[in-house]
Amino acid sequence: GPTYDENADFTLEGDISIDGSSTVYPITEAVAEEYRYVAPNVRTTIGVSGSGGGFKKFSRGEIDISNASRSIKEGEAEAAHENGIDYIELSVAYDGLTIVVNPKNTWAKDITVAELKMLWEPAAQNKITRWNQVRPEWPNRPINLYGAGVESGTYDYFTEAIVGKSHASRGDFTASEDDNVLVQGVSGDINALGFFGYAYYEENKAQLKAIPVDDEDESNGKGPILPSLESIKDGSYAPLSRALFLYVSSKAIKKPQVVRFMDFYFENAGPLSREVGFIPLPDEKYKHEHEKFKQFVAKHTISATTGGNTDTTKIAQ
Amino acid sequence: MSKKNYKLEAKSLNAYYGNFHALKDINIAMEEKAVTAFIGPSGCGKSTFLRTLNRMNDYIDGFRVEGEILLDNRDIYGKDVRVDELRKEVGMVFQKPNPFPKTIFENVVYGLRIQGIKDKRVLAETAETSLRQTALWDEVKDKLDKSALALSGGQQQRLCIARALAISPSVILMDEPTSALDPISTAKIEELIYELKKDYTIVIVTHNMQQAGRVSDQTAFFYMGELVEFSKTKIMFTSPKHERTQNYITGRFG
Amino acid sequence: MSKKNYKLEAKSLNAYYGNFHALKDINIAMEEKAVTAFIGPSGCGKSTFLRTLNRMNDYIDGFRVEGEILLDNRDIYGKDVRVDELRKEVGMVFQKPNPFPKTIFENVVYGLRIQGIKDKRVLAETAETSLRQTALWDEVKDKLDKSALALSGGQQQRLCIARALAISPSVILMDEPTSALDPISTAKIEELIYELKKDYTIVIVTHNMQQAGRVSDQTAFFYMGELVEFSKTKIMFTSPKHERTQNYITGRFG
Amino acid sequence: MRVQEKIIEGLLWLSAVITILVTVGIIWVLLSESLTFFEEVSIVDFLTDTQWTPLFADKHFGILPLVAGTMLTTAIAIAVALPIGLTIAIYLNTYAPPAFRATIKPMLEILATIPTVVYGFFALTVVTPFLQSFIPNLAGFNSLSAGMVMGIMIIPMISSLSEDAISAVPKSLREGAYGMGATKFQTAFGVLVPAASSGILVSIILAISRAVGETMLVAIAAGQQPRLTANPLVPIETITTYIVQVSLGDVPHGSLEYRTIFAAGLTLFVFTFTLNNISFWIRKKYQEKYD
Amino acid sequence: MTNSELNRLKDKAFQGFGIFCTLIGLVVLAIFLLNILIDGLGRIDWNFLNNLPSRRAERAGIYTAWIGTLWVLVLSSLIAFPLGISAGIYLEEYGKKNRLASFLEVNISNLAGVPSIIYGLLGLEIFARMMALGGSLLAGSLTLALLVLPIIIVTTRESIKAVPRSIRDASYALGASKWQTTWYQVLPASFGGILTGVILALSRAVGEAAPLIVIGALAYVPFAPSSPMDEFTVLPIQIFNWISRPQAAFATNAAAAIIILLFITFMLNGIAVYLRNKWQKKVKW
Ligand SMILES: Nc1ncnc2c1ncn2[C@@H]1O[C@H](COP(=O)(O)OP(=O)(O)OP(=O)(O)O)[C@@H](O)[C@H]1O
Ligand SMILES: Nc1ncnc2c1ncn2[C@@H]1O[C@H](COP(=O)(O)OP(=O)(O)OP(=O)(O)O)[C@@H](O)[C@H]1O
Ligand SMILES: [Mg+2]
Ligand SMILES: [Mg+2]
Ligand SMILES: O=P([O-])([O-])[O-]
Repeated sequence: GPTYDENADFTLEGDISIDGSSTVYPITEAVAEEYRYVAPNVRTTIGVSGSGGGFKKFSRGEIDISNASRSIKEGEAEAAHENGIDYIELSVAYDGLTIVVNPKNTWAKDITVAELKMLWEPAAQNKITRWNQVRPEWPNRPINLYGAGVESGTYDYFTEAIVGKSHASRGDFTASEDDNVLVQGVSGDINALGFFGYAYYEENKAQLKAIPVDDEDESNGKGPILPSLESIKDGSYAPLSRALFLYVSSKAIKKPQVVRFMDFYFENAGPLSREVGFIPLPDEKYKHEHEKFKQFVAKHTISATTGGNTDTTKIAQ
Repeated sequence: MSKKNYKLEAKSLNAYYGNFHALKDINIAMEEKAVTAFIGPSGCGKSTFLRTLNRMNDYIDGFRVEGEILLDNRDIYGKDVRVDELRKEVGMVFQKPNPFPKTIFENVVYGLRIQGIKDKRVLAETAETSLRQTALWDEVKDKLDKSALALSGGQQQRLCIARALAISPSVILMDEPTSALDPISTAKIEELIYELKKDYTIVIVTHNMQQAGRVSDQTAFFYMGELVEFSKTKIMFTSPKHERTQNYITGRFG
Repeated sequence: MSKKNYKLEAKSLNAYYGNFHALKDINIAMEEKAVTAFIGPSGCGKSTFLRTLNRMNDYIDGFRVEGEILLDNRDIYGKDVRVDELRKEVGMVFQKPNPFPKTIFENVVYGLRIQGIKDKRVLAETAETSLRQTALWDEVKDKLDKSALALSGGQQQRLCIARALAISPSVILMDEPTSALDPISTAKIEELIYELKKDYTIVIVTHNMQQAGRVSDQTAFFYMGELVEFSKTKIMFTSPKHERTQNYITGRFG
Repeated sequence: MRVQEKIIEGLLWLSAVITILVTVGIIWVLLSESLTFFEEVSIVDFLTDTQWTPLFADKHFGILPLVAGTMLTTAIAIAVALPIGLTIAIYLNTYAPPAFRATIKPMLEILATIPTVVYGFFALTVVTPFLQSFIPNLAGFNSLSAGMVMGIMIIPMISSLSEDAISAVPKSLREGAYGMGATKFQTAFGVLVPAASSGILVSIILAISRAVGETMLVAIAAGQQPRLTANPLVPIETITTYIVQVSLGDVPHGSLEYRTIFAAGLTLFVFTFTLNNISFWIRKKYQEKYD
Repeated sequence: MTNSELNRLKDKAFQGFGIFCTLIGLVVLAIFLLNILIDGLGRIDWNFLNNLPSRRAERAGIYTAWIGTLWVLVLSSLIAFPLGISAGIYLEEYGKKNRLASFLEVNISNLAGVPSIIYGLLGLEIFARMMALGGSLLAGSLTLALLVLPIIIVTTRESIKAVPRSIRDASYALGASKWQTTWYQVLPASFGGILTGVILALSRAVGEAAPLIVIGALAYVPFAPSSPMDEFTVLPIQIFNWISRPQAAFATNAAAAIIILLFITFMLNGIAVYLRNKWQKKVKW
């Protein structure tokens, strides 16, 4: 059988179910994997339904934690409240949505936001199908698009930032919730152009080529800018950098294994998010988020005390 | 026919395979503890008749009988008759030896096992008795737990007879029991039939006139689904009433 | 044997199926434009011999021949002989009529087609000639484009003969060509054989003594792979040299 | 005793009848979800719209792109498997020595027992890169390599079943042709193949049905982009891949998205059901012909 | 004459082509297996079999996957074998040649041709949703059980059909009932054939991924299931997951897992072939 950490807590038991963003998945996966050595008897499952899919389940109370690459929407929040679920949003890392092409692509050296809009907006469907339609200097060859699936926060964010309207894009591209599929698609297709979270680019640098994006706004850096640790941190990689979140429900924190998991998350998110290719938050920010979480836990333990059964409260106190 | 008590009787028996009229108004009465031989050209209905005697044809789609077959004066096609009980009373031996692919012992006691008898002593005793009756005991007593399929054809056929005897029937039906065997095995089986008729009523179908002559007390000659002639074997073979019988027996046709 | 020129000759022919010695040292010489009948009990090697005459046995695994078969003095098992050419020279008709599941016309011209002949006129003419030769023309001329399978058995067999004639062979081998047919069809085929021998050398295997007597000029009697007797049919049927032949012809065995 | 017999017979009957329940279950599941789907989406759009974008803001529900993707991979697979499979069948039947045939046939059948994810891996990591070395425009996901590998996979279906059919042609026909001086080649194509045509047809139809329903191979190697194209070099999406793709996202029950996979499934089922019934019908008819 | 030469040429050419095609199949198979062996063999070790999934390819193992596969095999066997064998017995021994029987026959032949993903949809709606089993082992096993049912029924029928009439006659003649005859004679005599079919069914089930993905089997299940209600993953899904990861190290893992999967599949098929041969030799009626 597998081996465990020497300080492992074998008394901690039960399930943690996590679902949602594929962008956040690598960090959460890494945390969960390390957590396994600490709490070997806790069963953590992580799904990849995209931020939207995750929120749907989260607001129905089917999962404990939702990975999200965007904030919860009004509708989703309402649904959660209707089901008696209170939640907290916690930032865990920064991401820069990366525009990638095949390494053999010699012509695409940069791209402007306007060009991206022209390429991705709904009107482009079945019309903009060749590289030279985007920029006349580019060769007359087909352009194959790969992008995040519609349940994903990445998709929402990208359409919002580029097209100007959330959830509006052309429909004739390879859309997958699984960013690995996109990486594979772009890395095997000389005519490809795609976008996905920075971590997937970092992990697969050898098979991809990122192209710098120019938002034609001098105020946040001049000319085309590549996503990198610095440009994402300092906000010059606009408009495609963003924060990544975890959502934890008020029901989930009644489970000690979830609380311990979240503690573990904040203790380790910095190095782990770096390891899997994301840009960590500053340390004080992690402390701050952790504190926020602790207060959330405290609040719900107290509200349980006032509103609930006194016997169990005494034990809890 | 006299009001004598017969072991097996058929009264106005007609049998059909679908539309095909295989047995036509058969009337026959067979005596107890005697050997009756059925003879006749191929396809005349001998096997069909034999198999109606223990209702083996029940499973054939479209087969049906009219008339009566009386076993000890009771109609075996009657409503209250249970086929499994009937078959325990009327055993059967087939043309090709058909031992089960099991041990010799399991073959002999199969009939008992399915009756739910589990007592080891009873099983062993019955097996020995039956195998002795068929003169097989000495040949197989050391390999009762060996597969029956390893026996020779003649031994297999005697095993099948032993298997039939083990559930102590009173009638034994045999459908050309020696036609697949060599002359020596055939002789052994004929001998056995001669022994068995002391205790059992035996009906045997045969294509071999000499065999019919040797083993049977009475002979029935069938032709195209009809019972042409039925009489004591000696009489039939020396002075048959019908020309057809005569022709058949002397080998002029069939 | 004299130094006469024969159409077909076998010299010290031995044939084997694996280890089984099917033909034993056959020596025979058949005249041109004559009908030779092969007779003998089942399994004696008639078909085997017939089929070595056009090397139809080539495809049977483990079959091999020793000795020579001369067609017009040329060994058909010689190195430079091509089987397809040989078969065009030596046509064959089988026991069961085996028309291809195609139209009547396509059946007749099949041999020409596979030779690559495409000229419609040639095909049509040959078809008519062959069908006339087999007296089938009037019966089928209005339905040449109908399936050959719709013909009666006798017509099918004549079609198969017509098909063989269409590639103008000089020898025709027939393996019990009428055994699957009714008497009327048989008579027609026998008549046809009689007609054909004006132009062709014919070898026919038959189980029917009367047929051998009626159609053949010479007869060969085989027994257990050996050629027992070969002579003019009239002589063979009236005064056979061997007792076996005598017994077989009069139907005392086989 | 009799009662026990009856009970046992009843249980056995029940087991047999469960197979009907399975069919009923499949049809019911597909139909009931699809009916709700068709309340929202007109069936005319479903059958005629040339775009399939049910997940996007601008929703289109034309199944044609998925059908086209399915047809394309199937056509490529059959284009590979039919000539090769049929040639193998004829070769094994008329040319190859019996001992050779006896060993080769089961060896080829191994091809059909390999799990299809494995073929997907093969298509994606070996065949596509290989093809890209001389078709530079070939995308990483494409129907060409998926179809070709699927063709390899279904070779044994065609070769084995066709060989059986050719063996069943009466020997007399074969001899008739040889007797006329036909070569093996002429005998095979002029007589045997036509005579065995129904059996060969059955094998082809079953192979098509298998190819249409194949999932993991195309999901891995053919792409996830529904588009109405006959171009084998670009990513496409098959009906089966769409179902897998949506399932991987773990669709919430009751959503329109959830129902699209049933509508797609129904389409797939109609195809394979029709094909299977045609082959069953041909088989029945063909058996009667030879009996 | 030229025509005849042409014909012979065609004949020879086709023979060559025939050999070529036969070899293509085998050569592709060989290339394929070789490729996978080269890629993956070095990766297989004790840890690979014993490790939980991991984001780091070198540390990842197939422990949960093969345990899940084992569970699924056992559970779906428990469901499918009794059902399939009973149905086969009914159709061959009991079912009269009536309308129902011929309908059942068409129906089973149809079921055998239904794509596996459709079974997935059935399982999703009936087992996962209506019976609320979710993406559990039980839901997966039920789905696969239905999937292999036609295979089991068909092979059961074939092997029962091969038992000679005379054995049944002998049993009936000794007073055995239909069920006794079936149970004591027909089934033991056809056991080899049935077992062969059952193993072939297992080898089919072991390679299926699509229906399990549809009912919601998860890729990241970092624990071995311990009850039928647990979530699970199986080897083909684990392979699928690794294949879809772009990093080369995961492709190596996929190849290694494929070797294990192929080993299981080939072993099952090998056992089936062995049993078939052994039984054919042993029983000669
Ligand atoms: N299952 C069946 N279905 C239809 N007809 C049958 C069936 N069994 C036998 N028959 C027909 O019934 C007739 C009598 O058959 P039966 O087997 O009783 O003849 P038999 O006298 O025993 O012949 P043999 O000496 O060849 O065993 C035959 O014409 C046979 O074709
Ligand atoms: N393909 C074969 N393989 C092995 N032995 C064969 C083969 N064909 C025929 N034989 C054997 O060769 C012997 C001669 O057979 P052949 O067919 O020539 O006899 P036949 O005289 O034509 O008999 P029939 O009158 O029954 O047609 C027989 O003993 C037969 O069993
Ligand atoms: Mg994403
Ligand atoms: Mg996603
Ligand atoms: O991170 P997403 O999977 O929601 O794009």
